[in-house]
Amino acid sequence: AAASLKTALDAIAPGFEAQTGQEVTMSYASSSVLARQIQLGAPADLFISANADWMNVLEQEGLITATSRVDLLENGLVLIGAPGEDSAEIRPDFDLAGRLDGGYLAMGLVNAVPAGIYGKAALEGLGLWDTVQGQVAQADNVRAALALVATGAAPLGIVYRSDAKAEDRVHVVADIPAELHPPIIYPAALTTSARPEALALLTYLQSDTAQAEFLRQGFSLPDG
Amino acid sequence: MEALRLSLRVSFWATLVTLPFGIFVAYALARWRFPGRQVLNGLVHLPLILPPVVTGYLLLLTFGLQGPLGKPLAGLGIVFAFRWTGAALAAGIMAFPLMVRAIRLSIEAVDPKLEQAGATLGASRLMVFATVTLPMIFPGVIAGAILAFAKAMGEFGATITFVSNIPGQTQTLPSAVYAFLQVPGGEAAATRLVIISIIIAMGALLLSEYVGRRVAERVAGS
Amino acid sequence: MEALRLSLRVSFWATLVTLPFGIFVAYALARWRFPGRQVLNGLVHLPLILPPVVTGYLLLLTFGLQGPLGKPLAGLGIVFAFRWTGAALAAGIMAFPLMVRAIRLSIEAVDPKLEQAGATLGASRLMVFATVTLPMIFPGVIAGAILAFAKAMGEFGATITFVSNIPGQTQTLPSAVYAFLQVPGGEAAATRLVIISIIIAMGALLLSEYVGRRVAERVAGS
Amino acid sequence: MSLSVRLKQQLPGIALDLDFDAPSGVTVLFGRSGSGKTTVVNAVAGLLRPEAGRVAVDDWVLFDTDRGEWLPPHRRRLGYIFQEGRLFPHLTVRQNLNYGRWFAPRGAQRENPDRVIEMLGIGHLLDRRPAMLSGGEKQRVAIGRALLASPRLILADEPLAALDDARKAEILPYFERLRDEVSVPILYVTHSAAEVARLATSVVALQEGRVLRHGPASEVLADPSVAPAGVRAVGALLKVRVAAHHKDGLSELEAGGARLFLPRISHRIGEELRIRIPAQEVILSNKQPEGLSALNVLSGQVEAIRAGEGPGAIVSVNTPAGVVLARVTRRSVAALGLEPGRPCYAVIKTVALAPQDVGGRVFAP
Amino acid sequence: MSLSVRLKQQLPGIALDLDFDAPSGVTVLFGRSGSGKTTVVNAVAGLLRPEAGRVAVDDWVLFDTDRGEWLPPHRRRLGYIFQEGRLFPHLTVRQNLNYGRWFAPRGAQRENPDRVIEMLGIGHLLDRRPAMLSGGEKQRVAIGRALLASPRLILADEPLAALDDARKAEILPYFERLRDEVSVPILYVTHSAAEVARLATSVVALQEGRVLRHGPASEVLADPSVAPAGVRAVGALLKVRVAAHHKDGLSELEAGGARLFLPRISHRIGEELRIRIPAQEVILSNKQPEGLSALNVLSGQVEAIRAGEGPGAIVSVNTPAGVVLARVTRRSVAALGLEPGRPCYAVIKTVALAPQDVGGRVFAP
Ligand SMILES: Nc1ncnc2c1ncn2[C@@H]1O[C@H](COP(=O)(O)OP(=O)(O)OP(=O)(O)O)[C@@H](O)[C@H]1O
Ligand SMILES: Nc1ncnc2c1ncn2[C@@H]1O[C@H](COP(=O)(O)OP(=O)(O)OP(=O)(O)O)[C@@H](O)[C@H]1O
Ligand SMILES: [Mg+2]
Ligand SMILES: [Mg+2]
Repeated sequence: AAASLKTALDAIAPGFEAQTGQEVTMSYASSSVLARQIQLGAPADLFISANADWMNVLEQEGLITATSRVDLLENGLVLIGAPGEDSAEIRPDFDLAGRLDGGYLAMGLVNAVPAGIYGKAALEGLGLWDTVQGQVAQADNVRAALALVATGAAPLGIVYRSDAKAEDRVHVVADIPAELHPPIIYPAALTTSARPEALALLTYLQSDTAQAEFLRQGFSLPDG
Repeated sequence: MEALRLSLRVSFWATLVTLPFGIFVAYALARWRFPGRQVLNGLVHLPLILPPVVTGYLLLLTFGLQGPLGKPLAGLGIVFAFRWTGAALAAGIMAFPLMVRAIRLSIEAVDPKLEQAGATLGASRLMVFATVTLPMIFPGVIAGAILAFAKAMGEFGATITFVSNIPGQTQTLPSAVYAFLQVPGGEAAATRLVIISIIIAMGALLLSEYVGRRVAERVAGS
Repeated sequence: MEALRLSLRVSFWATLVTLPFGIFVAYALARWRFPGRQVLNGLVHLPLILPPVVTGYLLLLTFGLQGPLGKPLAGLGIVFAFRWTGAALAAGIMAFPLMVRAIRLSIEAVDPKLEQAGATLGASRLMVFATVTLPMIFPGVIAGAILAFAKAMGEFGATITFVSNIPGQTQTLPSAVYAFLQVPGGEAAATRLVIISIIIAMGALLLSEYVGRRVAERVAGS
Repeated sequence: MSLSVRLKQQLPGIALDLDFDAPSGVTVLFGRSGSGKTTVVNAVAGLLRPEAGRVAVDDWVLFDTDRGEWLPPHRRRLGYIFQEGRLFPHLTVRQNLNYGRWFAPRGAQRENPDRVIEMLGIGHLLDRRPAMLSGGEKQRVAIGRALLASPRLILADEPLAALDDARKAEILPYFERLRDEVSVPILYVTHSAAEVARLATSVVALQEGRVLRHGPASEVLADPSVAPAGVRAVGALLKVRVAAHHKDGLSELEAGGARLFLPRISHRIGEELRIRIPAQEVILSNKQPEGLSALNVLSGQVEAIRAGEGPGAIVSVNTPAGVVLARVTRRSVAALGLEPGRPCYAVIKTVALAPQDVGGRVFAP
Repeated sequence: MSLSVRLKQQLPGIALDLDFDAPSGVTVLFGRSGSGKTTVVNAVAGLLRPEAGRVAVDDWVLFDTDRGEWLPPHRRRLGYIFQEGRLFPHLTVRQNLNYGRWFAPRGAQRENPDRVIEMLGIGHLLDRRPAMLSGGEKQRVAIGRALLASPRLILADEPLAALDDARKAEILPYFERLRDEVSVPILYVTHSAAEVARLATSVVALQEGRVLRHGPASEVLADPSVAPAGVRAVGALLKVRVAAHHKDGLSELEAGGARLFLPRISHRIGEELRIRIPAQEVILSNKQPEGLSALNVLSGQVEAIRAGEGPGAIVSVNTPAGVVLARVTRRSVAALGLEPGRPCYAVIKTVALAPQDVGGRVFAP
């Protein structure tokens, strides 16, 4: 599963194991790494990606059972800042550059890491991208971007809501409206070589117990 | 802690198994002139230059279940993919340049006149190596091994790319740290792991220093 | 290619600036006995043992704009955060243990009797170092520098964590490779970059071998 | 067993080009610093591969560039005592001494280690490492290491240079024994005339990489034009037989009917020896000398007078004991009216014939 | 300038505990292998920090453990010729030679490099590196390096051991000149009696880390009970003046009215010298000898007879030139009826007084 799901899945898995007596083995890494491993024959049963792209690739290559694919979770983006930072509302006239005051805006890699891609899309949607483009510090993942803000290296950053929630040293300055960027979806699917028990797990992840845990961690559920 | 035990096992075997190769390659690079010497030299350094992710990916391509080496080896019952052996392979390959460099430097510092003296006393090339060169480069071998071990303990990029991050199989300490760092609130757990790995590595380091110094003193006298 | 130029600059400066420290620390570890020697030794090896991300994070905490060292240094106009200097700092620190080990091994191989001879001829400790020890460890210094350079060229985890990835400022070759690898279909571009970095590093390697051998030959005669 | 050496090798300093056959026994390489002695020894040892040449002990060919033969050093069964020690720093003295024994073939004739250790006086050093030895101690261990390797060929490059006279006097007999009893060929480099006189079966004098003079020790040493180690080395070698040991600490030797006295030596009565009489030590007289402290007077006839450089001349005197050389001034030659055919007496101090100059058993040189 | 040394140091092999004051000039350390010579030299150089002791040249204190003084080696202005060379392998011969000069203070009295290079015969090696030199060449470069460092104190540990006699004869005068003209104190280790006789102002004989005998060279050498380098070293030192140079290549010396002839020496007429007459080389006679090739006859009286070990005895003869020692057999002592007070003649071969035994200018030893 994508590494960002670790806390949630670690909390959910014991429930599943208790219920079914099956043992679950988790492997957390970045979606791209996992996808490549599956391409090269990794003995995985269930793949939960942090974005749709890699899942699409696997689906095209026939490595996952297309029918089992579900959009398991959704997430949102937030603009974060240091604890004292005033809250604001994201609008096209939002003076992001002014707020940065020469500092950097921490994001994921804007053309590689999903949170970065989505964040860039949102800023472009607002017409703010051009004003801050030169001041974006791109981290290799969302947690690193978060750390930049948390340590005060960057005054503001754009990260997932689920990440912002767990960090005391940052403060959510504004939610970024979901319509500004493509939906942030965590698709899950069974691989073609999956053992039958994997389906039970996938089902369990969509159960109420599991979803309550996801919500507690700051994820949201896809509509429908 | 499972990740710790695994990391130790992976690093230990990675170091132990690569050591003979490391010594051999270092000796070849230091003492022999042969065509392709520079190619070998470059190859050995490759894992140092490449981003670990790339190394891991290349390993995956080569030693993966479908890889040109992975497949026949799997037929022989030697499977690297998604096993701890794969983690050891990745760690060993990543650590190899460090090991070779250290040992090679030591070999170059051994006076060939002593090796000649061994030969005049009837020792064949192999015996000269075993009785003169090897004991004299012992500090270098220790240094190489400890560098390799430390590197193996810290190796992450190639490992996770090659054999993923499977608890009990391939989740080494650094992978576990990575996993903890990826999620909100995992810092405390990550810190704990980091401290453990520091303690272990420092222990190994001190031990190696101690052994190395004992040997050096024995040789230098006083 | 901008990332390439940057990577070269970062690696070059990282190697050059750390070299004097590396030599000094290696000398201290090899020749002096002082309290805290083992602590220093451990500290030097730390970046090797720690996952790069952790090193990067520690750097961020220390040398970040708000960090205990970063803040006063910024007051002096020395800013690491989000600058290529920061990338060089990260690369230098990551490469430091490799450099120190190689140089230290060489120093330990220098016969103190020659240093004594220098002293009897009127050379102070510093002059003995400059005229006897340093020239004699030249191959080790070269080896250390090349290891460090290669490592710096390949360094990624600590760099991106510390100074992020700002095109033109801190986007080194490995960061670029990483970015390409994250998106489906980026392999071709990544491969191109990897090949470039291999060529560069091999070039440096060959050059260092050549220089090292020339020096060794000059010393050994024939 | 004879050693034959032919070498051609271009070095930065000199062009080595030499060829000599040495009979059984000790072949001494003699020559000034930088004349190529060590290079020759290294070529024989196989540490240097000469451009052209051949080295053989009898018909055991060590290498032959013409026939493309090459025996690697470890197959040559050597006992090489290096000019610079080359002890293994990581081994104790005992391990250094045993090193060659590990590799000696099973059937090899073995020296008794205790005997060698005792002779070298290194018994108290066995557990030390070379770094903790003095210069002379190192050299003695190096000698022991070579001797204990059961060598079939001994190469000794100034083995005794770092040692005091007393120690030398203890070790020299050992080389003599090797030469005489074990009959291992020995190639021996030295600058010391005393060592040459005592050990050498034949002498090869080198000069700038070439053989200046080569022949039996007695001939080369008697030739003042060579005098490779300076004029002091000139002297005659006489074959003698031990005739008696006297109570007052003197031994009596017999040579062609003539008697010679010298301080007590340990050889048995009847044993044949050779003895060196340095030209330096011989006084000539044209009358039978009287009232002199010198006990040895040999009567004979002047055979030849060769003027050397400087004010000196070498007078060879034919005595019943053999030809004796005397180094005197030209002024004395004139004063005594010496000329070929004239009878004269050679006076030799008893103590001038110290045991140092007494060699081992006699071989046809 | 006098050198005073007091040392205490426990080594694995031996306990060093010695104390000597050496007058201006050359102090020779003498003693068997492993007796502690190099250790003493290292302590003077500051390469070893003894447990207790004091070393000073006049009132220039190099170290003094009581007063806690310690001058680091590089401040001691040394010219140390090591027993094992220790050339810098990464520097050429020329750079090795110049090394000490880089660090010598500006005002220091400088040797002329060309002169030193010529004396050592290393002019053709200047651009080589030590690895390409022969053993003796290395040693010569090491000597040059030490001499060219403008030292205020020279430490020489068997500097000439690896050299041939001819080369030694070229280098020894240089040390004499340093002793006499430049008056640099020299601490000199050697096993060679000829070097002792020639250079030594005073001799310190060591045995197992202790001073066995210490005093002016003439005394220590004349004492057969010490004979640190074996009996052959015993001899007398006479003060002489150069009286004339003769056409036939001989030089005439005058000592207390007596005349001595020896092969031509280069010293000027009127110059005062000292000359060693090895006891070995002296023949005694109870009549004025006639018809002998030996040109030097000194008449005198027997002063004392000391029986040595073995069959020999040392007879000291009081002559106008000074006390001369003769080593003869006890049998001869009896035959000639020698006893204290008896007149007798000391016969010395001309050539036995080779230039090697002629020292430099005379100092009060
Ligand atoms: N580094 C050392 N550590 C311990 N013992 C030593 C060391 N060097 C020498 N010794 C011992 O101290 C004693 C004196 O050694 P030293 O080198 O002073 O002798 P030396 O008189 O110079 O002898 P040589 O004529 O053989 O050079 C010897 O018994 C030797 O074994
Ligand atoms: N490794 C080398 N490379 C080049 N030239 C060398 C080398 N070793 C020695 N030489 C030169 O070759 C010549 C002969 O050297 P060699 O060592 O045989 O002399 P040697 O007779 O043993 O002298 P010594 O009595 O000084 O030891 C010398 O002129 C020396 O400078
Ligand atoms: Mg030689
Ligand atoms: Mg010594």
